[in-house]
Amino acid sequence: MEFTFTQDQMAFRDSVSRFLMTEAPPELLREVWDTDAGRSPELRRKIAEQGLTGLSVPEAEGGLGLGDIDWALMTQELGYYAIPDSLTDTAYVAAGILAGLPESHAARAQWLPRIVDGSARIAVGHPVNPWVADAHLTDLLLLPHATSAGLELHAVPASAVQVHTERSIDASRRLCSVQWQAGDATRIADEAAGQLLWDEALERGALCVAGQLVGLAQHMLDMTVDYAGQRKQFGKPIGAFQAVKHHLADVFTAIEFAKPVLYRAAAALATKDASTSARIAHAKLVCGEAALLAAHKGIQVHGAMGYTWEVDLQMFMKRAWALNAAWGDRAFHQERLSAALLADKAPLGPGATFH
Amino acid sequence: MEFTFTQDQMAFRDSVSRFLMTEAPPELLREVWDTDAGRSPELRRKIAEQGLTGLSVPEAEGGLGLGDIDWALMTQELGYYAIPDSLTDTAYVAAGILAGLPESHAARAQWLPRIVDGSARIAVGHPVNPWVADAHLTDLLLLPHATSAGLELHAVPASAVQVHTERSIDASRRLCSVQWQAGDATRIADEAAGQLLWDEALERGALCVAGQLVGLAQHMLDMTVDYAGQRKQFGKPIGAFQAVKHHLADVFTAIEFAKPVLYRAAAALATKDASTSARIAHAKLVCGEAALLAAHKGIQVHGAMGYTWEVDLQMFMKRAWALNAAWGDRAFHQERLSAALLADKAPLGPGATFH
Amino acid sequence: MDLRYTPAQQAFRAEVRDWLRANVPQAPFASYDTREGFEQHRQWEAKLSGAGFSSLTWPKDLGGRGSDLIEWLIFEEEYWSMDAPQRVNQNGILLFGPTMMEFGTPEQKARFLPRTARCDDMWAQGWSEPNAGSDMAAISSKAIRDGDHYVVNGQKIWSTRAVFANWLFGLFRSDPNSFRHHGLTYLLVPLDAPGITIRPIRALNGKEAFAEIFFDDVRVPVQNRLGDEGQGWHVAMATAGFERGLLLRSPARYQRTAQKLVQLYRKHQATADRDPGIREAVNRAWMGAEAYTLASYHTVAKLARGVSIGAEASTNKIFWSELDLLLHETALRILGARAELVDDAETHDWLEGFLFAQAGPIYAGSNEIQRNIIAERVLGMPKA
Amino acid sequence: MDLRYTPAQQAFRAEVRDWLRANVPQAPFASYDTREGFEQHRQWEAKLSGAGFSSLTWPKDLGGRGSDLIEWLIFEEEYWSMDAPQRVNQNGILLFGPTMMEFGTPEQKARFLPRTARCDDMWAQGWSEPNAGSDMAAISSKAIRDGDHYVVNGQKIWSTRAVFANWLFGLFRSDPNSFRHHGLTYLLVPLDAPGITIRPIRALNGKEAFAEIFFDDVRVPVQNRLGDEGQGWHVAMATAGFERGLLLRSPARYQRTAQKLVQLYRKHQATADRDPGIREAVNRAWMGAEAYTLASYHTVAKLARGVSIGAEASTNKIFWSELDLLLHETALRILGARAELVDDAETHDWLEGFLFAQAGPIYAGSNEIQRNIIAERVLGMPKA
Repeated sequence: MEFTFTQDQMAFRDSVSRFLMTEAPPELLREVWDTDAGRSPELRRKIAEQGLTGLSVPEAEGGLGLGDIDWALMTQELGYYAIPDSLTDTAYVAAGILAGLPESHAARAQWLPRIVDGSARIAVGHPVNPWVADAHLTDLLLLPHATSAGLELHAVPASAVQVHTERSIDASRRLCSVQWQAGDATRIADEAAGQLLWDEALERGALCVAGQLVGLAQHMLDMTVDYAGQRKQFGKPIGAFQAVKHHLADVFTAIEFAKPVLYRAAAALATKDASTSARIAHAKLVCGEAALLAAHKGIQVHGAMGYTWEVDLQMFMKRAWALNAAWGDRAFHQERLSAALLADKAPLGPGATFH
Repeated sequence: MEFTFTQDQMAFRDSVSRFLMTEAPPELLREVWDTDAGRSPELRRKIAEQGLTGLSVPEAEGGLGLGDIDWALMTQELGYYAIPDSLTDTAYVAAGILAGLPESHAARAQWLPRIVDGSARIAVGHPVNPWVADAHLTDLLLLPHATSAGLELHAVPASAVQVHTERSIDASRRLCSVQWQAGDATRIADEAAGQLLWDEALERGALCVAGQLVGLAQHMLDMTVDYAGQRKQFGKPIGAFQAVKHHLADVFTAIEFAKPVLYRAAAALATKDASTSARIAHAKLVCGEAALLAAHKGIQVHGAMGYTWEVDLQMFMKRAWALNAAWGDRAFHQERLSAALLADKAPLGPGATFH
Repeated sequence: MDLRYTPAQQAFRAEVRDWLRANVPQAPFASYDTREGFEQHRQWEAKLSGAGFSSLTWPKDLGGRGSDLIEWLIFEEEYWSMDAPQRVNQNGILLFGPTMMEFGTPEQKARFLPRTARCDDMWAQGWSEPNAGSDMAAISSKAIRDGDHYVVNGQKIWSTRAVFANWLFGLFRSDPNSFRHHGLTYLLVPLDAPGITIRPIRALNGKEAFAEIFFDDVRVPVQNRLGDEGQGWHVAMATAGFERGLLLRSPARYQRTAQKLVQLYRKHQATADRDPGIREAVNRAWMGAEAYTLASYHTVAKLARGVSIGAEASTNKIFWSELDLLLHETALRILGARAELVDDAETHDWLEGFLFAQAGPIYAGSNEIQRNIIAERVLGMPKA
Repeated sequence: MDLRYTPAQQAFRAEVRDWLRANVPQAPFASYDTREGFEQHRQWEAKLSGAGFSSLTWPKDLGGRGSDLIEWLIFEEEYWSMDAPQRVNQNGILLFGPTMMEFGTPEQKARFLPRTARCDDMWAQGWSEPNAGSDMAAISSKAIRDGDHYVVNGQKIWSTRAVFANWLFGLFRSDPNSFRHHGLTYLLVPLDAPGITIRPIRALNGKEAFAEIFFDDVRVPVQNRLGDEGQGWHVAMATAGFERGLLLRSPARYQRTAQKLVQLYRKHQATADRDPGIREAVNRAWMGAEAYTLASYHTVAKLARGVSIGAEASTNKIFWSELDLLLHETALRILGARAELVDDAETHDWLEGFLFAQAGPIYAGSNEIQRNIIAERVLGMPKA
């Protein structure tokens, strides 16, 4: 029983953090916000060079063969630096779907190596999301087709879809409605296999967003702590006022108690634990709350500065507000959690945490 | 349109407050807690001498002929001094029921003058309350008897009932289960008339508790302000710490915004407004919240002292916790409020407040 | 306690309603934080003014209607019920006007008040400075007397819609050796004066809702001074009290939002109820809007009886700003994944309102400051 | 990350479970805040001690079992699952024992530790004083050296169950001219010594849960001093760190309560759901208990890796104390009007737990102090 990360995992996290601090500063994020396409091919190339796009692609297909537990650290860093959706959708969610296909499946050989080398973007259209993120500049779309027996999985080239893009409050998000035609040529898994893959993709997508939310919360807290230490009012730094201290302490506490929940959820997904859906619902709810609290207290401590476009806080707040309802809104996850708690013989009490 | 009290009403309120400050200090309340019967005949006599027991008894029957709006002030004072239930049940709720009987009804002549002169205690057994308060030392009980057409109203002498008393966390409360036999001799209103009287009694009982809750909140705030001004920690009064200031300000704000809701509810009841049940539910909910908040912040500011039996705060906290679920718990009033808000063509928007 | 409107009040309500029905524009205006939208709103406000509804509580001879606060509450109820446009001349009507009425010379009143009432002049505020946010007494912009003029140098910030205004009122330090509240002077400055630079500040919603204003040797004639030299703090604070705060945020605004929230919940109840907290939040939001309304009517009645009002300005500020957040957060919870869509017809107003609500707990004295005020001035707690 | 218990851990769990099944008393004890109940609990604790489960993490040769923190978590899970009695020797095991192990002389260890492990000696705390609540450095009770003794005068307060204890450990000012943390000495005082008066303090629930202790020329032998004279603060703080806080409130306690809350909600769901916030509160409470557990396992794993632990003591204190309130408040909301009944079988434990939970945010450093600590020591905010 050892519920923490290895030194290698922590070192990897630190190196990712340093890399993104240098390569993906808020100024780059502002550029992304202002462009139409909204993505930086240059950044994606550098990320691929670091091996990050191949994090969970099996070693046989050129990746690092890591899994959900590693992504629980990775997604926090991606959230901290507000890296846009296309990276995680491609390298984590889509890679997970494709790696779930039989080993001989042609789609694996076709796409997994291209995820690793950063040459392909893949958009994922799970039914829980009303729109497909980043469908406007993707190479491939993984899309569901509902039959009475379940959800088929289709791999659709970008050339075969029509895309309409909606604007989000988070200007780094690119939400698309997609028109397409399901057919034998696009189907890569039938209802039975497809349903399992889509179910797992939901958990992975929700976990991915949970990790980013807690990373966003940490970044907003750090920015707010910096501001409170520098900004003076009534002759002293505002961080000397007890009300400001308590705002900051509340955010810190929320983050500290969200992270272990995230890690337990990632471990559940990695081991296909029966409690996975409840644990991921739990993680999504508390990581979202930490992010909303960090935004609320962050703007309160920043005062009018936090209400401006030019102070970076706003970009992180908006991403937190948007992601909080992505891959299942609060209602969706509350309902999943309730179902698990209220089931007959639900394993709830002491000793059930790791069984 | 004048949504406030007259100078006469305010002066009356002030005189009641001064009277109770002198005659019903916390030491008396402690005595009441420690006795079996739990009531002070001496205090009741003095209250009757002030004319307070006859507040809402019609002038023809020897009372002051005032109504719910005056009680909205009066109940706050009774709450502030934590006057036990038998007074309000007798002088407000039971008096209201009896005064709702036809003018020629014998029960009026028999009981209303005795309410005025303080010689009778009357207990009220509304179905919303699982127990009858103060049934152990009452002269008369007003009890419901359900038929398929509604609730009959029965007036039952104390000698005809069997009473078992339960202990409450608020040791000034005396909650009784009552065994009795409905019969022609006890019935004073049939199902049709009785149902109306019981419905109105519910609103009056809930309003009465709401007023007491806001009075309790005010008393707890006052005690806490006194304590914060005197108690020193780290070399200064704890009231100089911003966290303590904000605790106190939150309670003050909750009280200030609960009172007008209470007054509007009282006016609705007095004029038999169609919105009465929603307004009384609203008042009960927010007055209860103000009281719970005052208790929570009160003990926090008092520190360990607030956790002791010997500091008076505990008596007021416990009474607030108990009354918060009397005459309909939060669930009961939330449901009533929801029903009103979600009804078709519910008058909700601007301009509907006084229509 | 008499909760019936008088016949005169009923007639007033009917008049307002008829006029609004006939005049409220059908097509929505552009945002008043854009130049186009500002001009649309200014013209609408001028039209309101022509009917006597703009500066409702001003005396009739100064361009108002002489209404009491009950009439004001009635007007607001009808106005918000109709979803009529945002009001764009509040700086002039609520902040500048009453101060001018109290401290202006007859010449100043004649010169400024009618033009303000008619929206010929639109006013920006000049209070905050980069290093004096909630601590207004830390103002350092200078106005040094030079003959018949003051020479103004310095910088103001967070001036709402100053990009579109043509006049500014504000406080400047006329005694360079003074501290805190002393040595400040209240000046009226035309924004086209030489030496003024206005730099717009984009708000959370991307609109240029504020501006930073730089003064570089701006010469302001002495006759543009309101009140005596060095008495600026007194002038600014005299009318900064409760009534201004009351008028700034009418309860009808929140009642209308609460009504729409209930409607939104009813429409989406099947999906909303999966989140068990939503219905409670809807109840709470409606109760809050109603409580704020009742507290306003209660306060107005007490004011009419001559009762002096103390902490209500601070409790009101805390209450409406937190209510506004609750209203919009609850709506976005109901809307779920759609809540992030900027252009969605159902989402749009809720999302804009949510962004706007973020400012509530911050501006006009942060809620932390308001809580300090309640604890110190009302409850008698010692200063730290 | 390896979330499987080792075979040794599984065997330990099985052993604990078997022993508890065979030994946990069937009939409930009286409250340990009464003399009768205290004695029942003391005897039970002695029985636990005999099986090595009382001072679980102490070394074997000092009467413990030498367990690591994972075994402690496992033990607590089994213990709370069984609704076994409250633990009455925590002062001795968690506060006194580790300090004695670090600072005691061999003679002192031999004299005190075995008796403490066996519950022959029961310890009261002597920290707080009437004018030194959360500010422990304001201690003014004196212990003045007189030959081979210290002469103790003064007053201690909030000493839990001191009415029933026979020994007290605490801090006293040995240098009457010293200030704050300096000049304090850590003494062990037999509570039957001449000059000691113990006045019980009734708590919220009416029980004599605390005492005030008066010292009137009490002579304490020098060999009862722990550590050096004047070094009392250092001695007291050295083991006041995180691990003690962790052991004080095991996560299993809250998981058990959360489990019962879910059961209570299921039983009363039809009436509870009329209050739309209850189900959300139940979800939130369960999530909180689970998060506290996960955070504890995570911290234990980091400690085992030698990672130094910083603010967790403060965040833990805030988290469990607010969670405990939420758990009990939610249960009372479900119980509605019955929640006030002291003797009701279903209500009783929830109501007692609710009263007890009121102390959580106050004692062992109020939550306001904990938030200051987090902001200042972890986030680097300046002191006021």
